[in-house]
Amino acid sequence: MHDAFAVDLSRLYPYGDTLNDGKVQLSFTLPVPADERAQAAAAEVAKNLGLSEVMVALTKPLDGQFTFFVVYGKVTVPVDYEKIRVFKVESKTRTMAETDDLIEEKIGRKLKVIGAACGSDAHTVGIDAIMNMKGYAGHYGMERYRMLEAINLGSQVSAEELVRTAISEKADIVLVSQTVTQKDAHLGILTEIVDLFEAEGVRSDIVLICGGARISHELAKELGYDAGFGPGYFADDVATFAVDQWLAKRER
Amino acid sequence: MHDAFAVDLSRLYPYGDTLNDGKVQLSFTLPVPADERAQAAAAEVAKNLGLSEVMVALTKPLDGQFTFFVVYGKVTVPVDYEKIRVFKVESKTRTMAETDDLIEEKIGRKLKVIGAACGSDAHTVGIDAIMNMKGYAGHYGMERYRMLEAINLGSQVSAEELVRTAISEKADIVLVSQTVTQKDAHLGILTEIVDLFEAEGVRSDIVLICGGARISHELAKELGYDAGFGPGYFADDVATFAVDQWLAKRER
Amino acid sequence: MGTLRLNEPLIKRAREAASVIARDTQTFIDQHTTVTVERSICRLLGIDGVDQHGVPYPNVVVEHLVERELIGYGAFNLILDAAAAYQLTPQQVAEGIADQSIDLSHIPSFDPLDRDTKRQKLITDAVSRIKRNREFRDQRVEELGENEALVYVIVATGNIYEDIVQAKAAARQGADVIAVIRTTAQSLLDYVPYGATTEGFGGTMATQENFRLMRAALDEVSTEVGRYIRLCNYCSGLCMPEIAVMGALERLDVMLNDALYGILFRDINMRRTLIDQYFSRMVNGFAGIIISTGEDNYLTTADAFEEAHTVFASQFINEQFAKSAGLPDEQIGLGHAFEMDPALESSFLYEWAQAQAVRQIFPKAPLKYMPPTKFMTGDIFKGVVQNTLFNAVTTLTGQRVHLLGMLTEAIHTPHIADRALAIDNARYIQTAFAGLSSEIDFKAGGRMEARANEVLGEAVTLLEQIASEGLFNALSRGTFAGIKRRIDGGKGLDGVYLKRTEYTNPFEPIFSMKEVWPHA
Amino acid sequence: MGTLRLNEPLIKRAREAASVIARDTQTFIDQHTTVTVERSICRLLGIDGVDQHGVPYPNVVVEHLVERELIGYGAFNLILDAAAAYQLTPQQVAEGIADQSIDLSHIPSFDPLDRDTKRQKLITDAVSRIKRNREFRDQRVEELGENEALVYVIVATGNIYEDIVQAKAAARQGADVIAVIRTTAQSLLDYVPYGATTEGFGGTMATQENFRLMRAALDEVSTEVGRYIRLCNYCSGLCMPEIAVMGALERLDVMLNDALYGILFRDINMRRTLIDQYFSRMVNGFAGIIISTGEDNYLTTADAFEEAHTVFASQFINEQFAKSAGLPDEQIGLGHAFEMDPALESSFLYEWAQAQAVRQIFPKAPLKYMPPTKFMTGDIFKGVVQNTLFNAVTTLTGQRVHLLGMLTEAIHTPHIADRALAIDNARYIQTAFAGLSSEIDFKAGGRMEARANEVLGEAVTLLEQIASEGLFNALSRGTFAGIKRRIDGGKGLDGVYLKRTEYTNPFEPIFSMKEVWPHA
Ligand code: B12
Ligand code: B12
Ligand SMILES: Cc1ncc(COP(=O)(O)O)c(C=O)c1O
Ligand SMILES: Cc1ncc(COP(=O)(O)O)c(C=O)c1O
Repeated sequence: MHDAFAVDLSRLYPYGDTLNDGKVQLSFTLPVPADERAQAAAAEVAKNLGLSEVMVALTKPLDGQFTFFVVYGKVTVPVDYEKIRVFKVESKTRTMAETDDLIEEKIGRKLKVIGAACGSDAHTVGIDAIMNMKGYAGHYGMERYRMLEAINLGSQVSAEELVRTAISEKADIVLVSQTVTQKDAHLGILTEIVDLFEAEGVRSDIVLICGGARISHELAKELGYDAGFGPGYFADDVATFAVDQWLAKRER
Repeated sequence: MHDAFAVDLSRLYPYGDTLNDGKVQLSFTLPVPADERAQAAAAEVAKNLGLSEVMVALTKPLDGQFTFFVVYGKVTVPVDYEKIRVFKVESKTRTMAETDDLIEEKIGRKLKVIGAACGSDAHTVGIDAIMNMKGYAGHYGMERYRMLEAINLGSQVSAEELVRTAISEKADIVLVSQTVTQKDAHLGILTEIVDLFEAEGVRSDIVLICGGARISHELAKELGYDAGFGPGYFADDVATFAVDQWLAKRER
Repeated sequence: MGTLRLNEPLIKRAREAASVIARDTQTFIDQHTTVTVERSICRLLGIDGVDQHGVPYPNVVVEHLVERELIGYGAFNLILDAAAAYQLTPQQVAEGIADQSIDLSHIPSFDPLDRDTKRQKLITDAVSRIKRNREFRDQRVEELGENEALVYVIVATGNIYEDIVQAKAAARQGADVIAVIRTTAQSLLDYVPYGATTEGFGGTMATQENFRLMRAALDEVSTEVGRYIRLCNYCSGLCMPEIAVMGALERLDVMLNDALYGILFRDINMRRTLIDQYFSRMVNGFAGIIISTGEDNYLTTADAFEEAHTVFASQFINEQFAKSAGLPDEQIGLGHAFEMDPALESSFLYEWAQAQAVRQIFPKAPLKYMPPTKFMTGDIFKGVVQNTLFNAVTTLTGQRVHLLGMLTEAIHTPHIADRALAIDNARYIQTAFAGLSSEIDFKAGGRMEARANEVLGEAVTLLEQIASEGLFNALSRGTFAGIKRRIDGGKGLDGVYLKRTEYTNPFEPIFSMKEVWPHA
Repeated sequence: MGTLRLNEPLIKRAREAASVIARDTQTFIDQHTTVTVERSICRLLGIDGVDQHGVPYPNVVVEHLVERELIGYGAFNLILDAAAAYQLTPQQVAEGIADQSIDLSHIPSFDPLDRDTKRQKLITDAVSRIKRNREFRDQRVEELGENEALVYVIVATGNIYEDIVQAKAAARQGADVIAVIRTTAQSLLDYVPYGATTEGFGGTMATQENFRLMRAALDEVSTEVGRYIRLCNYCSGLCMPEIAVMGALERLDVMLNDALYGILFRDINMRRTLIDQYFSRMVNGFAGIIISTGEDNYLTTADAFEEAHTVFASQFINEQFAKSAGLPDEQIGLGHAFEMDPALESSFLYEWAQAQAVRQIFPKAPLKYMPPTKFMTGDIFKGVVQNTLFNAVTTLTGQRVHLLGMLTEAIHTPHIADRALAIDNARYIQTAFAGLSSEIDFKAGGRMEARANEVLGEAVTLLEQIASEGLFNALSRGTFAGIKRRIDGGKGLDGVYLKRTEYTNPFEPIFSMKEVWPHA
């Protein structure tokens, strides 16, 4: 795979300028004044992380009470890359036309999609990217799909409102966007939505998907969603997965 | 010492935006293609360092075979700052006038200083900063001292030449600058100089000091120098230490 | 300084259209009051604190008025009546309402002369406290001096005490303005929380005590660093005017206050917001507080290149609303932002042209220029480049309030070092670029001029259309940031009430400088 | 593009003085040869490899000539005589000298006609190999195209194989020129090491095999990325002309080659260097290699603001020396740098003015512009800002060879990601600034013009003084970078020899284009 050397994937190290040199860069602040002692403390932070060849490249006073450091060091514990299993959405993305044709052929009617930024979250750009006609970064949104009927409820939508609307509109697919994750702000609302769908007894009728800048597929599955999409995914990826999942649900 | 909270110095953690949140930033490259698996491997590198709440903020393909990551995480092992003892040059820096007066009064003659960038090192800006009349960053160099006679041999000076000149000129203080430290390029020449002075039996007659961007006092002492000065030190610091040391040697 | 040759007649038309828009809306505003306007009057009268259920007394009083359908008379009148009748302070009146010992629909008779004295005293107390704050600020700025461009950073830990640590650190590093970001969704609360707070998501509660603590900390550090450090918070959401009052009482210096932000970005009912912003701006104006408007938000939502004209249009509207609330140009801090996609060819030209045009169109405004946020990513190193370019444009065009970009914008609210690095970046550019703008002329008829005039032309078209259809209709069509809001949709419409003819708010004429106080 | 109104008469005077300086020195140069010039001729004749003691055959031959005091005749003559006498190839002659079977002071008689044929063939072989390389390069550039500004990065791992990995990665990320930095102090070796090497300090050995390996790798990646990727190395130190020959044979594209660098920064004897650079530049010129000069080094050593005029002065001198070696303007890549202290007020103005002036004074030169290094610190985030400003000036002034700054400059030779981040930074600026320089005029009579003309004036004064005292004396006074060098001091003077009247170097007239080859 590599030009000039064979990487041992079972013992993978960071690469600075030499295979397996393990070099990493670190920066952090300590709440102590900038002096030799602070610098030594910074080196110790790095050593406690198991780094060797620690070099404190910057010791910068912030305000007299805090000191900022840039540190370089060498990772000594390898990663077994071969053993890494990732949670990822496995479908191979279809184009809009392909998905539309598939729905037409296999389902024969439009699927209804309902989406919103929920709870106190007012970040709409992410959900708009997935749903709006014009899409994002050159990727059209679901409103442009011939065989999807996309309803975007906007932002700050409560769990009750979302679930109520999904039920009354007989949604096939529900999309939940969460952007604010500071202090785990997203966990409560995401859980609440799943619980409400369960309580209403409709969880298994719908494909339930969440997304956002700091949402991973792994986390989504854990919380009871069918999938989770972070940055770099667009309507086509989401539609592909959602339709596959819808069909799979019908099989069962 | 702090405005609003008491830092527990025996259990010191990095500070992101909350006391003891332990937040650090990390960046490194792995020699694998950028995908979910690489990202998981990056998270594992961070976890292997003992970091918790690991967040891979950037997974950036470099050339198809390498991937660059920016990661944030939380340090969980504190540093006992109270126990940290640092090697540092203890003298309180005198001004040029103070040092000159001290030499005049206590020694009654000019001290002779010889300096050079040694071995294959051609970086002169550091030694010039300490020695040249005009100094560096607003700090005058030793040539401006009334009671120092400063001879700057320039760069690429071999150990033999330095030692020979120091002896023939009857130097009181010898300054060695080393800038290139890649692959420990500096260790050989620094050791050779000490060994030669020892072999000539004059080590104890001179104050021997080294310096450079990546030279610490700790390292200098280890190698047999009286002191080591890194960035942020200027002629006044070095002269203060050197004269004190010279006087201390005479006592003995 | 090099200038762009802008199409002056277009600028004139834009201002005229905006003034029509503001005037039309004003008719509606003048007829109404809201729960929070009335609560803000309670606060001006010294009503503060919470009852045994934790409900703020201003809410207790105004809910009482609403229940009894008395709100159309204005809280001021009724509180004063009760104060005169019971010989109580407004605070005691509020407490009486809370423990149900007082019912404002049944106030005993009182001595009208005594009421007048009380009236005079209550107004004087409130007004002079705010005046004193203003004078104190002016004096400190005079004594300590200030930077030409005000470097503005945010703190947002959620914990006011932690915020203070970071705010002081930032001031020592060189910041001039500290903005305490509010916790997510506080703006949807129809009350203002009380006391010092230590928990928040992506920001800290705006409470009067938090304002006080931070202002005190900044006063301390101002003396230490020898610069007057300004404090900023958000005059927005369902409690706009109350927060304006809190800011006036606690000597905040800058407040975000936008006529349209709450409607578009918090789905607050448009009627409610427009009424609220009117009184809140009067308070801001009288308190000598610089307001900042939120046009930057359009560009974080819609495309910054394509929607540039909506920024101009909204700035003209915000300007006119501010003027009708009595704000002088020097306090109207119109907002704009550096938010074009870094992948866009020649983006720097367009950003520079836009920032320069705004500078020229609103020459006296203490413009607030916002850094890149939307296209910031986890690539913190690229983020530094984006911020550097932003700092360059800010410095080249002499923006007054220079809001700093954080290299970790896409990741978390700023860590202490993020802020320090941002300040270093900005100060470095200010030093390196010192004097540069006077060395540069824009090519006559070049791309930068063409771009600025084109955007201006689009803004005029938009403004004239809004003027003809009315602001409410325009907002319901999705004019700004592509967001559509129904006239009777959104939060807070139930807090809007028609004024009765007996309605009084004695602070309005004073704050809007239509009346001189104390009366001669 | 906006231009500075420079004082044209001053530019003229500067060129005249520089040409006097070069002409005076040329007299001395023409009378002498050096060991490395002779070794480079050996290499042109195909002598390569090392003897059993690891000594390169070119050194074996030339030491033999020195010992026998034959070097004044020129290696070419004697090798050819021996080749004719023994009917051997030059390589075999060298091997014969090594095993002592041949002594060039006792060459048997030979057929002069045969010698002539051999002469013709050996010259043709060498010249046509170099010509083919040049044509191949031209063709590939034609086929693949190239960027206007050549983004230049270094690799410096010490291990040629690791260098290759990184060079290819850099090309894929967008680099146009890859420079392989040499290991510390190779320049002080009076021989060129042999074969592929895997160890070095802060750089990799310059060997012919390393050149070949890297060139092959870059050819591969050129096809892959659809751009011709240039290879650069250092034509400097005690083996300048030999390395030039190696570069010509292995199709390097850019070589650092400065008339004064070795004297000032490696303490190589000035006579030695000036002779060596002359022939090395002829080789570079004929091979179609762009040379880069090292004025940037003055600014890393002395203060960039105060010593700016020494850069101009040295550029004029380097230009004249290059011209006398037959280099066309299009291959004279004069160097300069962005090295002012970031703490200096208005530094960006001065840097921009200087870079713009250099661009205008040497309009055809493929200028090499060097990034900030000296004031880079362990603050890698500030480093990104410094590099961004540098990239801005580079782009605004249309520099041809855009050497990228590394955020870790103060720490280590670049890691793979450092380079990628640098390329991203540069490409971002190129995109964002596209077209900007045509939108900007410099204020007539402003600070930038004044600064450029002032520095130019100082340069003229300096050049005229050097012209009057002679270059050797000027160097011994510490004219450049504050470094003083004695005329007979430094390394390598013992390798300088007077030419005898019989001396021949048949490549000189061909490489300097004074003679057309093959002869009609
Ligand atoms: C734009 C923006 C705003 C705008 C929002 C405008 C709007 N109409 O959306 C405004 C200015 C209003 C705003 C306000 C706030 N913001 Co904000 N904001 C941002 C910003 C700059 C960009 C976000 C964005 O639009 N990205 C572009 C979109 C396309 O990316 P995306 O959301 O990741 O979406 C992609 C994927 O994630 C996925 N996806 C997203 N949703 C979904 C849903 C589904 C179902 C699927 C399948 C996929 C999917 O698809 C998209 C395309 O690939 C970020 C910083 C940054 N650069 O990331 C901060 C940021 C998100 N904001 C933040 C904060 C704290 C706030 C506030 C809370 C601040 C405050 N205290 O006032 C407020 C309050 C908002 C609220 N109540 O929620 C923080 C969040 C910190 C954290 N980790 O929690 C950030 C990171 C900034 C920071 N560093 O502090 N913000
Ligand atoms: C300027 C410079 C050069 C100039 C030197 C010009 C000159 N006349 O000195 C030139 C261009 C010639 C050069 C060449 C090389 N350089 Co260089 N260079 C630098 C650079 C940019 C700045 C160094 C500097 O002058 N700093 C300013 C001075 C004032 O700081 P300082 O030396 O730390 O000195 C202070 C203290 O340390 C102390 N001090 C220093 N010496 C002494 C001595 C005593 C006795 C005392 C008491 C105190 C003291 O006092 C000073 C004031 O506080 C650094 C990168 C950087 N920004 O640091 C690279 C750098 C040092 N160079 C480097 C390299 C690799 C080289 C080369 C080997 C590259 C090559 N392969 O060709 C060559 C070879 C040089 C050789 N043979 O030694 C590397 C070293 C990597 C490493 N960790 O080993 C660096 C870090 C760049 C990099 N990232 O690759 N370089
Ligand atoms: C004009 C304006 N007001 C207020 C806010 C703060 O939002 P909230 O009202 O939700 O606290 C912002 C945020 O960016 C803003 O731009
Ligand atoms: C013109 C020039 N030549 C050569 C070099 C390389 O140095 P050395 O000759 O020691 O390899 C440099 C380094 O910066 C340079 O600028």
